[in-house]
Amino acid sequence: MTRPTSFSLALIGSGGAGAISAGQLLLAAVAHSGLHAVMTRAFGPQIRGGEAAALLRLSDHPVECQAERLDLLIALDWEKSDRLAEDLAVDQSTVVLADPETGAIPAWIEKAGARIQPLSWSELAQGNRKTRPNMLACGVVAAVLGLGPQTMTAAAQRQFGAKGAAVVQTASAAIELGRQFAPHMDRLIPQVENESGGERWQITGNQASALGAVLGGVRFCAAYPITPATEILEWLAGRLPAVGGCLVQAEDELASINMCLGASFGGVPALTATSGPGLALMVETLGLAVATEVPVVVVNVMRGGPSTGIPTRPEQSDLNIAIHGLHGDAPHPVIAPNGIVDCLIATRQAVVLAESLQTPVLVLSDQGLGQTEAVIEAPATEEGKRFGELKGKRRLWCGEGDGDAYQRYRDSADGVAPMALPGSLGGEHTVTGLSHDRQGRPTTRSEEHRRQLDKRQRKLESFDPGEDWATIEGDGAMALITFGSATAPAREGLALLAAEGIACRMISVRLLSPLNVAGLEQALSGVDRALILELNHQGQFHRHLRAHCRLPAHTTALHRPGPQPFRPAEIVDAIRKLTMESAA
Amino acid sequence: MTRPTSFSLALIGSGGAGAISAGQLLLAAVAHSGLHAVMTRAFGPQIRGGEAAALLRLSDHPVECQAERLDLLIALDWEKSDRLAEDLAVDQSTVVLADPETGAIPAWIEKAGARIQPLSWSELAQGNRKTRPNMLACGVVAAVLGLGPQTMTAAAQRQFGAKGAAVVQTASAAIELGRQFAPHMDRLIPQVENESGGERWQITGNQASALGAVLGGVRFCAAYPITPATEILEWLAGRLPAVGGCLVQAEDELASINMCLGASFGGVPALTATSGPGLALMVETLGLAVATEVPVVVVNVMRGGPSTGIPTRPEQSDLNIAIHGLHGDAPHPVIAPNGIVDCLIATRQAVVLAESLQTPVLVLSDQGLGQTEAVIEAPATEEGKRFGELKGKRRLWCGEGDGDAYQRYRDSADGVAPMALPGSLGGEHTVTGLSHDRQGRPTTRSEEHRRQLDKRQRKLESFDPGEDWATIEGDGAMALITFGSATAPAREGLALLAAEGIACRMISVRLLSPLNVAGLEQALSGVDRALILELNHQGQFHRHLRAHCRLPAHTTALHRPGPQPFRPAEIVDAIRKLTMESAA
Amino acid sequence: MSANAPITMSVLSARDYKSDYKPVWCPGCGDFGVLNALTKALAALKLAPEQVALIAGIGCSSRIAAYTRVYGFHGVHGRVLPLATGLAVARPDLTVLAAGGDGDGFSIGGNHFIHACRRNANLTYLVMDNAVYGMTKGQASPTTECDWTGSELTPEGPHQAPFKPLEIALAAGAPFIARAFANDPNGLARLICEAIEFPGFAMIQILSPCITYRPEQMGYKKRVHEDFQPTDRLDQAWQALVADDGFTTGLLWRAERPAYRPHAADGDPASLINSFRVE
Amino acid sequence: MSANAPITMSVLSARDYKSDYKPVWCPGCGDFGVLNALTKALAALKLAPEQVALIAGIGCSSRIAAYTRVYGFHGVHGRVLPLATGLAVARPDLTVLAAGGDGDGFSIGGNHFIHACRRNANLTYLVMDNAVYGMTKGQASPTTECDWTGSELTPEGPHQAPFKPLEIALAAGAPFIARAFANDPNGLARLICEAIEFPGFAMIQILSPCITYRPEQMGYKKRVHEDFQPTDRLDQAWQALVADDGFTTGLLWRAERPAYRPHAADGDPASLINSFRVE
Ligand SMILES: Cc1ncc(C[n+]2csc(CCOP(=O)(O)OP(=O)(O)O)c2C)c(N)n1
Ligand SMILES: Cc1ncc(C[n+]2csc(CCOP(=O)(O)OP(=O)(O)O)c2C)c(N)n1
Ligand code: SF4
Ligand code: SF4
Ligand SMILES: [Mg+2]
Ligand SMILES: [Mg+2]
Repeated sequence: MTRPTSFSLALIGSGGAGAISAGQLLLAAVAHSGLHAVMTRAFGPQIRGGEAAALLRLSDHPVECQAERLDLLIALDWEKSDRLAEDLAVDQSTVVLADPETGAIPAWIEKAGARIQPLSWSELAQGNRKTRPNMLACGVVAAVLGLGPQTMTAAAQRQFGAKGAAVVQTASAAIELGRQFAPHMDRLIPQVENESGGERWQITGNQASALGAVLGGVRFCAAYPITPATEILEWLAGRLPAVGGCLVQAEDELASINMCLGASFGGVPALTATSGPGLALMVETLGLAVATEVPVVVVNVMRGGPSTGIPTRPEQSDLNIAIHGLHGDAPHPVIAPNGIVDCLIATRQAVVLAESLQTPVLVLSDQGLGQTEAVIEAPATEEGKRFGELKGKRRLWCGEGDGDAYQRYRDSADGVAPMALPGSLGGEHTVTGLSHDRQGRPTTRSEEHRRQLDKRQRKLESFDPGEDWATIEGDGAMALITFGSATAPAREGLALLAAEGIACRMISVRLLSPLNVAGLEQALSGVDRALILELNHQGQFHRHLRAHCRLPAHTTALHRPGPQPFRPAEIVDAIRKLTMESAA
Repeated sequence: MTRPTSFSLALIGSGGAGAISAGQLLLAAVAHSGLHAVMTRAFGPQIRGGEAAALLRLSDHPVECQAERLDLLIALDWEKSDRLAEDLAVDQSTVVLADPETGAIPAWIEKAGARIQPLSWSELAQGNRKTRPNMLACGVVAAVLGLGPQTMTAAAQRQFGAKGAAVVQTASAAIELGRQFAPHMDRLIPQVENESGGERWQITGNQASALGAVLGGVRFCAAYPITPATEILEWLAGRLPAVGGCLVQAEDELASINMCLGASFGGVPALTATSGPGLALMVETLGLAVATEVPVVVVNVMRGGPSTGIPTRPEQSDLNIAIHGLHGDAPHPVIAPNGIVDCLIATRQAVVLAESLQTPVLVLSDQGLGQTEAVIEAPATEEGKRFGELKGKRRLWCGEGDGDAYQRYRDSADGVAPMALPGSLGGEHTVTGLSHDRQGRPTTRSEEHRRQLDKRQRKLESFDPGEDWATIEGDGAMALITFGSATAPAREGLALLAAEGIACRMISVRLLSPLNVAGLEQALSGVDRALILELNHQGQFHRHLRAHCRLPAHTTALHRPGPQPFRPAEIVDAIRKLTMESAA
Repeated sequence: MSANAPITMSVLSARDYKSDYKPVWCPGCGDFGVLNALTKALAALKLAPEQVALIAGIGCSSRIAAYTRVYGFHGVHGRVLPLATGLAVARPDLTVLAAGGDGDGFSIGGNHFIHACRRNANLTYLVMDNAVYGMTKGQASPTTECDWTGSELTPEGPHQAPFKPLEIALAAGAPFIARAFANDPNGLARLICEAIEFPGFAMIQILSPCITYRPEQMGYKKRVHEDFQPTDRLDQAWQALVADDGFTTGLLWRAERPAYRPHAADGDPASLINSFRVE
Repeated sequence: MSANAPITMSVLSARDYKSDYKPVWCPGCGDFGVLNALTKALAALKLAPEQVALIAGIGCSSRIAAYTRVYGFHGVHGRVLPLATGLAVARPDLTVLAAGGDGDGFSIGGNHFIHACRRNANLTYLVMDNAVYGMTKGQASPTTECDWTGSELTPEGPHQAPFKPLEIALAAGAPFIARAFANDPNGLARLICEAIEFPGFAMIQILSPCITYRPEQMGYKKRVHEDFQPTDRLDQAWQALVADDGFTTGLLWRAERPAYRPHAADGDPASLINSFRVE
């Protein structure tokens, strides 16, 4: 295997300068060229017109997180760029291109000792006033990466096609002018190869979740917008009607989750998406879904917390509420996708789990996955992974069998009882959030109360999660245990260590609850040191693991809050430390 | 120490028969006599007019839970009494008094082999049609217990005084008629001694919480009724105005918690009370209270869950949501009172903690504490226990010191910064649930985000919980670790074992979060076997302990759902088993 | 439309729409009247029980779901309307009914009430209004008189302007608004039939006495008067409400407005992938 | 009353009521006009900044709290009114203002709006209505026209009757109801002064254009017309609202109603113990 090469660049500019738009065009071009790529965005606090940065990383191998440092930074201007300083990992080998006319180089760039190369947008434009610096910058990058005119025109078409041929034409012309300026990069540039291995997609994690929902069978969504989950809802709003479903905009999250429950009670698989504050408003009704055994899926795209927190940035701090946020004994599955493609798979699996087990299921995504756009190899969509043998179809009652009266909550080996849907003659029954007996009648008797608690617990314990409870990679006497968006930087950190001869296996847990304790303990066999990695302040995942599993005697935890995602170097350092500690 | 004697009786009857009213009268009489007592109620599902039971236990020592079995059961009638079968621990030495005219003895009573003694209410009444069986039953009990006519008349006065002298008179006459029938009880009856050791109170756990709130300084309450917490709110509604405070009835729990926050932002200590479903609606705003550092106390009186569950019965299944139900990293103290008197102390301590640390605090009570009425020795109310050195007064900003601009979230050693209240000139500032800097200005910078998370964590870690984090009793190489309402039956079970020579220490944790890990580990020194006891299905407390502490290698858990509280025998059995297991 | 749903074998009587659970209601509670009227209406409309769903919230009144022999959902407090809306939108073939109390619908659930009026999904909402929280033992509800001192929670009375369900419904855009009396089962049944047949959101405020916590409501019988004249002119409706004493019954407002019903095509989900493909 | 609160040293100008934080608002956003009018009003009333509290929800508009130099609370989405009510009731000496958007106040916060109208605590509520969710990038709000197709979330339009804030407020019993235009800072400032001085719940719907997601709202300037005549007669108010095109401005309704203010005595907490003592 050849060592993956990757290249990182950022385009920044103030409101209206078009940094993001240029970034998207480049992403499309790169996708077209056959490379893999990932793009994240960073904004200042303004609603619109504030400073913005498009961070692009491209590679000849799949890549799902930003790199340690920037190879290239192009400033369309420097206005208020200070607020993005944290997002831009400039160091002394970063090449910085900027037009001195747009302002002085910020102190933090000077301080980093970056290799500043001045250019002049107006000169490059050759006097053409229609020529925008952001498109010129695309041309500069095209030159650096060796992206040909055809590729760039196709990308411009994708980006601006809807605005008419003239716009595409102007953009393409600017891009070609930009090519004149090709800074020298003494840095390995990934090879552009037009023969891609297979079909490629350009997709965000949120889009992937939405697609996974539809492929899983979701045909109803009730929505209340919230950053960074809104794109899931917006995508579904436009697509569900085309496949026989619909989306209702609700007045709040209390309404959206209840609408979903109503639709699902009617037999229509339902999902909603939200983020921390919205999830907090849904927990009462999620408890009702547990008690009444009505399937529903909630995709919670985490952002910085607590409270309103940092809505536009990643953090993995909703694990506690996702697993434990319901009152009473209300166990339910929680799945965390650990990559952008996995947003599709995990969300589909969540629908499968919900429908098969008649339970609410939470998908714990985060802003770092949801709002990152990547160029990826097309995942398998026809069949897709499911947990173990689960069929993903709801077990329905069809009128036969039950002897006397229909028992909605009949006890059974796997804890799942056939559901009679409205419309089925003879299956009429009333479900309730009150403690109930097998027929669903309210009761206060210990025996009935306990029977239903046992039955619902059994559902979660008796399905076989197969291989899908975690992604396990590598080997060694050390293990890194993580979940969600921390997985990509972890993987990259471990690859760097492997290259140095330091072996460490990675266990990225996908099924956060119920934990596959036996599976995890087996995956840890032969491991004597572990690092638990998560992007939150309290170490919520670590506590959760401790509560349920035996962890290696020497277990340390690397947990810190967002809003900056982990960088591979942090992982490398932590594992190195772990090696030394246990040597001592 | 003489062995405590206790006597248990139940009065049951259908709607209107007055079983509860008779129970209350007896409780008052017993209180007057200088004994200790506890009374719980059990109802059928009807709103009103359904079957009801008053369960009374009296003792010459403090007592806070019902006993293993009933000594005496008096049936005013048997209508639908089947639904209360679980609540009535009838066995072969239980004396059952019933009038054959009111129906046949139920099968479950026959089956238990109880000693049935028929009587005739109409004969006892001597033809007086105004004489009600429930008052006759009080007379029977008075005869059994040796409660004199004066005591009974005083109790009748307390119970019916408001309805006029004639009612009191009729009741007293009926009681005296009832005395004619004194069944033989071959059972030790606690000695009635009119000289009590000191002042006695008759109070429920909910009333104790409400009183504790006021004594702690609460002057604002916003309320939305919910079983079994409503009595706290109703008590406060009637009392707060008398001490310069007020209660607002809110439209829902979202409003009640926000009103509390608003009042507290204004400097007025605020509290609300609710139960599971209501708490679920408050978690978003509790996160805001954490982030903005505005003190507020929520008393959550647990009931059977999940969802609507069993509103009128006890369970300890809201521990998860209480500790982990907030999104983001939002640590906050959670205190569980472990007795009826402790509802007062713990609620007052919660106010002290909230005000001292500028944080929301949850009190985790339950139906078994809240709605049980007890006759107790008057607790210390003047000073009362506080956590360590905490003053219970909010640290206020008074205009001096801060140098330049006032910093609401100035970093400090103990994590607490002086609060400027509206009205203080120069302290004007805006608090926000967004991640913020020391001045309270929104920020997305990692450093500021983390500083405030650290600061808020430090508040919880740097106060000294003193002795009050747990109630620790007894000694031995075994430990029982529990919390809340499970404490009383645990204490009783351990006393039975101690009498047999089996030693086991009890650690009843009051400060559930943050756990005093060092304290607990120290309390466990010398312990090699532990039993964790809690009234819920999942073993939530056990998981929580595991997540944070090293527990003895041989630790077992006894956790089961409600709605029946633990009986001492269950604990005796579990500890016996533990003794044997570790011997093996 | 729901009224055209398949009819089971023989003609059913009102009793056939009742389940065999014994209500927990106090003897004499107005809610019995509502149960009677509702089952009469279902029988009169010859609706197949399995084609009907009755969604309820939490409260004494909300227990009604389990007492009917149709599909029922006894949800959480205050969320009956979104629950019913989700079902009605996802399953337009069903007859969807929602029911609950004044606390459930106007206190904790007030927001959903307004938005359900605006949204106009095809469902019928029966509010069993007793101006009290029965289930939690007698606190003031939004419709309670501002000087009612019967609850320990508001010993001096709620001191708030009572919530006016019909005014709010009209202001919020509900197309079908009526008031009825629980102890007039025939009149109520007729109104329920009309509401069910109405293609959109139809709401009926039902004065339903709570004999336990508001015994004085037994006097409602003398106070109600069936004087509403149905109209679809806003000015007339507001005039009627300005003159209303809270006991006028009948259909107040019936307006033509297309019901909320998202349309759906029948495409292939796999085609949705195309937009992500990079050519 | 709040207007009698102590006045600081010298007379303050509107600018003195602004903080030094730069608003995150888009250039041209109507909310700047509201900030200007509000600070003008505070200056005109000579209110001491420390005696004023501005409570806000979540949304672009709700950011206003931090832009004023008074005590501020930027709460969670939709809960501005209970937060403000708690403060107003607990601290009757303060001037309490509440502010937020149409999404915050009428969508997620709609229930609190009705109940605040009913309750009539002494506070002023400014709703900055741009008929869109600005902060989350342009979805339909309750006040959005039912055929507006500008959001991907409702590509065919929201298809719901728009929420009518003044109608709802009147139906819910609010005693002071007005509408204003953000880009008429003087007119708005006058109304805010009147609202603050009003002893009870005063609400102003402020048409405040969102230049980014509803650029067509720049045309509001031409559509507004100050034609409301203040009244305290219900029939007149309803008539005015039946005739309203959504752009009539001014004070619509002002009624005398005692503000909600629980009375409090000054007893000794220890005396509360007595009722538990067993003699
Ligand atoms: C979230 C939540 N809060 C509070 C309650 C307690 N509760 C149950 S029913 C009820 C009020 C019922 O009043 P209403 O809807 O008028 O019904 P009624 O009993 O009068 O028929 C309340 C407050 C609850 N179940 N859930
Ligand atoms: C519980 C919750 N749900 C959703 C959101 C996301 N959110 C933030 S602001 C907003 C809407 C704001 O609209 P509006 O109140 O009209 O304010 P504007 O931005 O238009 O001024 C939403 C839905 C949130 N912060 N919290
Ligand atoms: S308490 Fe009132 S509302 Fe509830 S069942 Fe009894 S009479 Fe009916
Ligand atoms: S998005 Fe609209 S409402 Fe928000 S600041 Fe910009 S113009 Fe104002
Ligand atoms: Mg009611
Ligand atoms: Mg808006």
